[in-house]
Amino acid sequence: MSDAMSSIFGRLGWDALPFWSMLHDHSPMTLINGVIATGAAGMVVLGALAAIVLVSWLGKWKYLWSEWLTSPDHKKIGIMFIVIALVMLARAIIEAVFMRAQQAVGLDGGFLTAEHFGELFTTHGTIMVFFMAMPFLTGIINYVMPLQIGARDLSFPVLNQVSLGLTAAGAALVMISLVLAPFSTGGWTGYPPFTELSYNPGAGVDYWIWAVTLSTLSSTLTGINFAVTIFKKRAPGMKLFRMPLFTWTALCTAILMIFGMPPLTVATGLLALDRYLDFHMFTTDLGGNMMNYVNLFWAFGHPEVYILILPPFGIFSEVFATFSGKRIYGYKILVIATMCIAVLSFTVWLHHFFTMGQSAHINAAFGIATMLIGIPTGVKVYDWMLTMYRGRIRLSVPMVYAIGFIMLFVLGGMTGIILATPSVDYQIHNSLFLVAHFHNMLIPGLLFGMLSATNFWFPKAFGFRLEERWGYRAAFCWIIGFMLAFFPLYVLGLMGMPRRSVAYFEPQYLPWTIMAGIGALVILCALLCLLLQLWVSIRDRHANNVFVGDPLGWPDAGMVGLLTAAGIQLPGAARDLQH
Amino acid sequence: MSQNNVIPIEHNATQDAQKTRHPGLNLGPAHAHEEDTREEMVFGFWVFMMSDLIIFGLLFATYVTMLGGTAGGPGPSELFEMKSAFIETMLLLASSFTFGMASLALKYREDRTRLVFWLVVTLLLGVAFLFFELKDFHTMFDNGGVPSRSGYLSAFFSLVPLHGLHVTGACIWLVALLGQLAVYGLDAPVKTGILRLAILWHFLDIVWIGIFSLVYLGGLS
Amino acid sequence: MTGQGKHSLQRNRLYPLFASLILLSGCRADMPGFMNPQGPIAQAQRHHFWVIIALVMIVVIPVIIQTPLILWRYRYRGHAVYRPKWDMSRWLDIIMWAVPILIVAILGVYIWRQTHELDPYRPIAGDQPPLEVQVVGYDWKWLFIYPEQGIATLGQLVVPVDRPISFELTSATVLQSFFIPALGSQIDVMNRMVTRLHLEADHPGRFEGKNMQYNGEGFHRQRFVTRAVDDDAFNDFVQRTREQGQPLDRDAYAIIAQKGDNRDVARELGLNTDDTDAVIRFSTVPDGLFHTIMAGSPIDWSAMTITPPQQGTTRTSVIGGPSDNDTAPSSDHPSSSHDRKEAQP
Amino acid sequence: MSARRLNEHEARECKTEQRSYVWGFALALVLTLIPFALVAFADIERLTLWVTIGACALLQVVVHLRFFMHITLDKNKREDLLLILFTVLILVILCGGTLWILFDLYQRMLPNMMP
Repeated sequence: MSDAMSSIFGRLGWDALPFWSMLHDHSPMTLINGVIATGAAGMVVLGALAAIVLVSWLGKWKYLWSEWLTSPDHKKIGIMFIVIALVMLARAIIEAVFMRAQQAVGLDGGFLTAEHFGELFTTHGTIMVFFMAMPFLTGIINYVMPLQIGARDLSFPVLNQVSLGLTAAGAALVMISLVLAPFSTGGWTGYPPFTELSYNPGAGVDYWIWAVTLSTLSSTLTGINFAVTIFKKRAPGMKLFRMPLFTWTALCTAILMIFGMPPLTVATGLLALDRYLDFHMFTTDLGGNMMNYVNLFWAFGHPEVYILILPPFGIFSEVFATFSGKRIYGYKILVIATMCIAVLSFTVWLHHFFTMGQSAHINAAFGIATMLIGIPTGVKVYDWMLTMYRGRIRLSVPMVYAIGFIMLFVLGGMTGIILATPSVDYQIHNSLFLVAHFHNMLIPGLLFGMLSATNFWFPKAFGFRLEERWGYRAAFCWIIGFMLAFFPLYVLGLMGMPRRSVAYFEPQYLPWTIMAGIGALVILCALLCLLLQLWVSIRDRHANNVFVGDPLGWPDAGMVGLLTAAGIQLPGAARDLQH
Repeated sequence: MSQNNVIPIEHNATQDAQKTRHPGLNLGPAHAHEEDTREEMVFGFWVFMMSDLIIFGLLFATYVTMLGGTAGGPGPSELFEMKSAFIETMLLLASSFTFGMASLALKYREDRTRLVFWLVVTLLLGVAFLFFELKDFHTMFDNGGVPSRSGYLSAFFSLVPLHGLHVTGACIWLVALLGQLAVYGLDAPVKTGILRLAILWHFLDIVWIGIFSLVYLGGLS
Repeated sequence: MTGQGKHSLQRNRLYPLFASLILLSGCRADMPGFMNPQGPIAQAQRHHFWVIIALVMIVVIPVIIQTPLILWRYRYRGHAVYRPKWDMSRWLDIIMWAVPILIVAILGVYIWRQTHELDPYRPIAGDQPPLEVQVVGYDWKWLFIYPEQGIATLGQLVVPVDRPISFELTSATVLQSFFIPALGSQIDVMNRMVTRLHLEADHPGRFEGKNMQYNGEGFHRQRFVTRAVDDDAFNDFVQRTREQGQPLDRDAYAIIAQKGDNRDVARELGLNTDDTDAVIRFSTVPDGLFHTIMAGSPIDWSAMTITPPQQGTTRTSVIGGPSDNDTAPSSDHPSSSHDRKEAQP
Repeated sequence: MSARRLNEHEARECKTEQRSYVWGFALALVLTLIPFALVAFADIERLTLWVTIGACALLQVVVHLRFFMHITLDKNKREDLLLILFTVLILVILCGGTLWILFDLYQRMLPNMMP
């Protein structure tokens, strides 16, 4: 009996349940953390139950199964990717709020245990990169790109389903870890030897390895699918240099996925071999060498950064052009700049570990290579400004995100150049300055881009517009919340506060952590505004219908380009966009 | 949605259908229709192979960086045998050639007997390769060359058996294709399957060139 | 801190430009970290920081200023000129590429030079030979071994002012990152590997030191105090440690190697632990301890010579007079060496 | 299930291609035998040996690509050639970078890992 149990549950015991320790240890700290963990687990279980009950009540199981879950249609798969991303986004934001709240009261104390805090920053990072950002952009590319090039579907629809399944499985694993056995505390980077069996025998790192590996495989396959689709399935007349910019960035992202994901597969695979088969790749003993893990991880990690940021670049290119009522400035230059960024992104990964002890000439070479990326990126920013120049700018919701992006992104670029300077990086590496920097790139860059795209293309997908008032509120909450939450982290980083620390002992940090905590609350408001926007839009969908008397539907800029390429005249509003 | 009304999707079927428009292996004039629809499949498989190549490349680089990590355990000169490495190399090279013969049989004659013959020969060579490789590993294990012994051996056992696993997968795929051939005959999916498997097979031979040159010959010299 | 270093001229010119950021960073006088540098390395790093900001501002400022201007001028209901087909200007393109390329070229040369100059492995030139310190990172504490003096400390690093310090670092457990923000660079420490770091303090004082790389639940408590003192006080510290510290023997080492922070070690060693800055001093250290830990081989205590306590003259040449800058340790713990309220020399 | 009859043109093409496979096999065989023979029998300096092995391996990869996988300089194969070349570029960057970084790190902090 016990054999059977152990073969099913392995190392899982009763103590894997989040409230188990609370039952045995009644100290206030354990109680608080137990309540939080149990609440999170409860939300997962209740959320799943609620979804099941709702679908049963509506009698939609058959519909859900045959029309969505088994559908190879790229539009539906895209939407399902985005749904996963939004669910995971909500969870990761709540985790972020907990972390900021902890640090706001974390002057030598706080309410979270170090262990719990470790799980929070690990899941937050892992989710945001692998289960929010990647599915979100995969979903949007999935939906929009085939339409823009005039393809009926992706090249390999079944492969697309497989990708969705892999991502969903990984996301499910991260969710299950809330209920059964805690997640890893090794950070989203999972550096060994801390994540090796000898230092971390629990199931947490295994969760991390499996979730990340599934997501990686999914992204590799997605990348292949996208690249082949763009190369082989363009409609006649859709020459490469007529493709909309979003498709161009999708192509570059796909190439980065194809070549950037394998290093992570290697890194996590070897770590798994270390843990399961007693290999010694990254152990401290018997000739293992953890530096190679760091090297491999970032050989993935840096292309990954550009996987995340290129599609938003494309989205913003379309948004700026559309809402300035004007052609995009310097189309060819933007394309060339995108390709430069894509290739250069493979040459800079060492800047994530300047402090590891390599020679100055290696550090300097990679630092300079990093700055080279700043050149095409800077050109892009100016191209967007010149797109608005001499236009007629309408500040719709997607445009508000785009403006927030352009203003904040250049600041992030500046701190990026600072971090790319090895001599300065020795001071701010691993500090909150770094955390502020990459959030400064990813929130205004990736997240604003995705939200902008959602507002921009939602009518195309569902036939009605997203409500604008709550859209504006969400956008402004995002921008203000971002600034409040992350600008203080720059200061904290300059004062030498390490990232990932649950508490601190310097009273000078306190005002800044409190400010960041308030910012996190504003971001939480932004999340609520997004949900309200969705709810209000669905409620009033008939009033916002865009298909009244317009057979071509909502003409996005890409479609216009496509139709023009195909020599088709557009009626009404669409024609305005052509000029 | 709207795009279906306005966009002609399919490639022009007559447009150089007779020519081989896609690179690498291809079907011949007898397969005009498959030639036209198969292009994406084969190109997609090429891209996948290239992604896989990055994995192998990084494992090669890792292997080189771990050469010093023997931790007092056995090194390449104690573990490797020139003879078996040579036999494995020959088997794989021969199998690449026989698969080429199979491709030819498919391309020009559409000759099922000949095709099956060459495929079976290829399969036997592949299985023989796997047999010798496993025997090699067995000898290594007997001589203390287990992956848990040292970082160097871990690197070896993450590189070479991964190639072996690929060959195993390719052999299974080959058996599956033979089964499909028997049941469905030489229809379009089977043809593209054979083409893709051929790419995989030649690709694995290329990876083996790296392994025997770098791991075995480099270690024994 | 008023700067006295070689870069003070440029700094004075640059700082008014960035008044806003300085305002942001609040009260600078007690700001920890390299914005308030206490050594030449940190000072140079702060200088680089501002130089880079100044150069990058050439690209950033126009975006920040012009975007709102464009938004206003070309608003939908405005009457500004509307050129929907304008999408190319050769001159603008040339400027757009040339300016960043130029900036990156300047930055590239600058970075190449500064990176080599501030390489943590590069010794700092000084009149005196550098002080050798060996650092071992544990879960979750730092052990400082002074090989020349034959002593060791835990939780506190005492260094002489104006004398270069040459660190050799390793870790007894996982990856960590050793960092004294006020003095300069951080550097990773890893088991089985030795990294090098060179720092110097040019003002006396107490500075925070920490680990920057997450290594488990005690990570945030893995801190130490760096005390920069003058030569006399340093010699006195050495002398006092030899006399009053306890030997780093097998038992003490076993306690250090366990998981726990400075306070846990102090408690286990039977020292008074009501202080957050628990400081433990060791009068003797087994020879070659650092390299044994680095290699991960078991420490053979019997085969190692223990530096005899209070006979340090054979190993050091810098013992000064008994001038007492350090406060005396509490009398009921003669072997302990808590100095909680040291007078600043 | 008898073989399809080939017309004259096809027969010629088939012959050419068959010959190309044989050529490829022969070349690959030679390029395999050279390094094995050198390691087994010749007594030459190590560096020269390694360079020879590497050169043979590279040549053999080209032979495989050319004769077995039909990657040529033809225009209709350009896409795959570019794909392969791009992959090689990324491989060179990633593997070269890995070796450069790690051996530098070894030299500075882990000398016993130098092979």
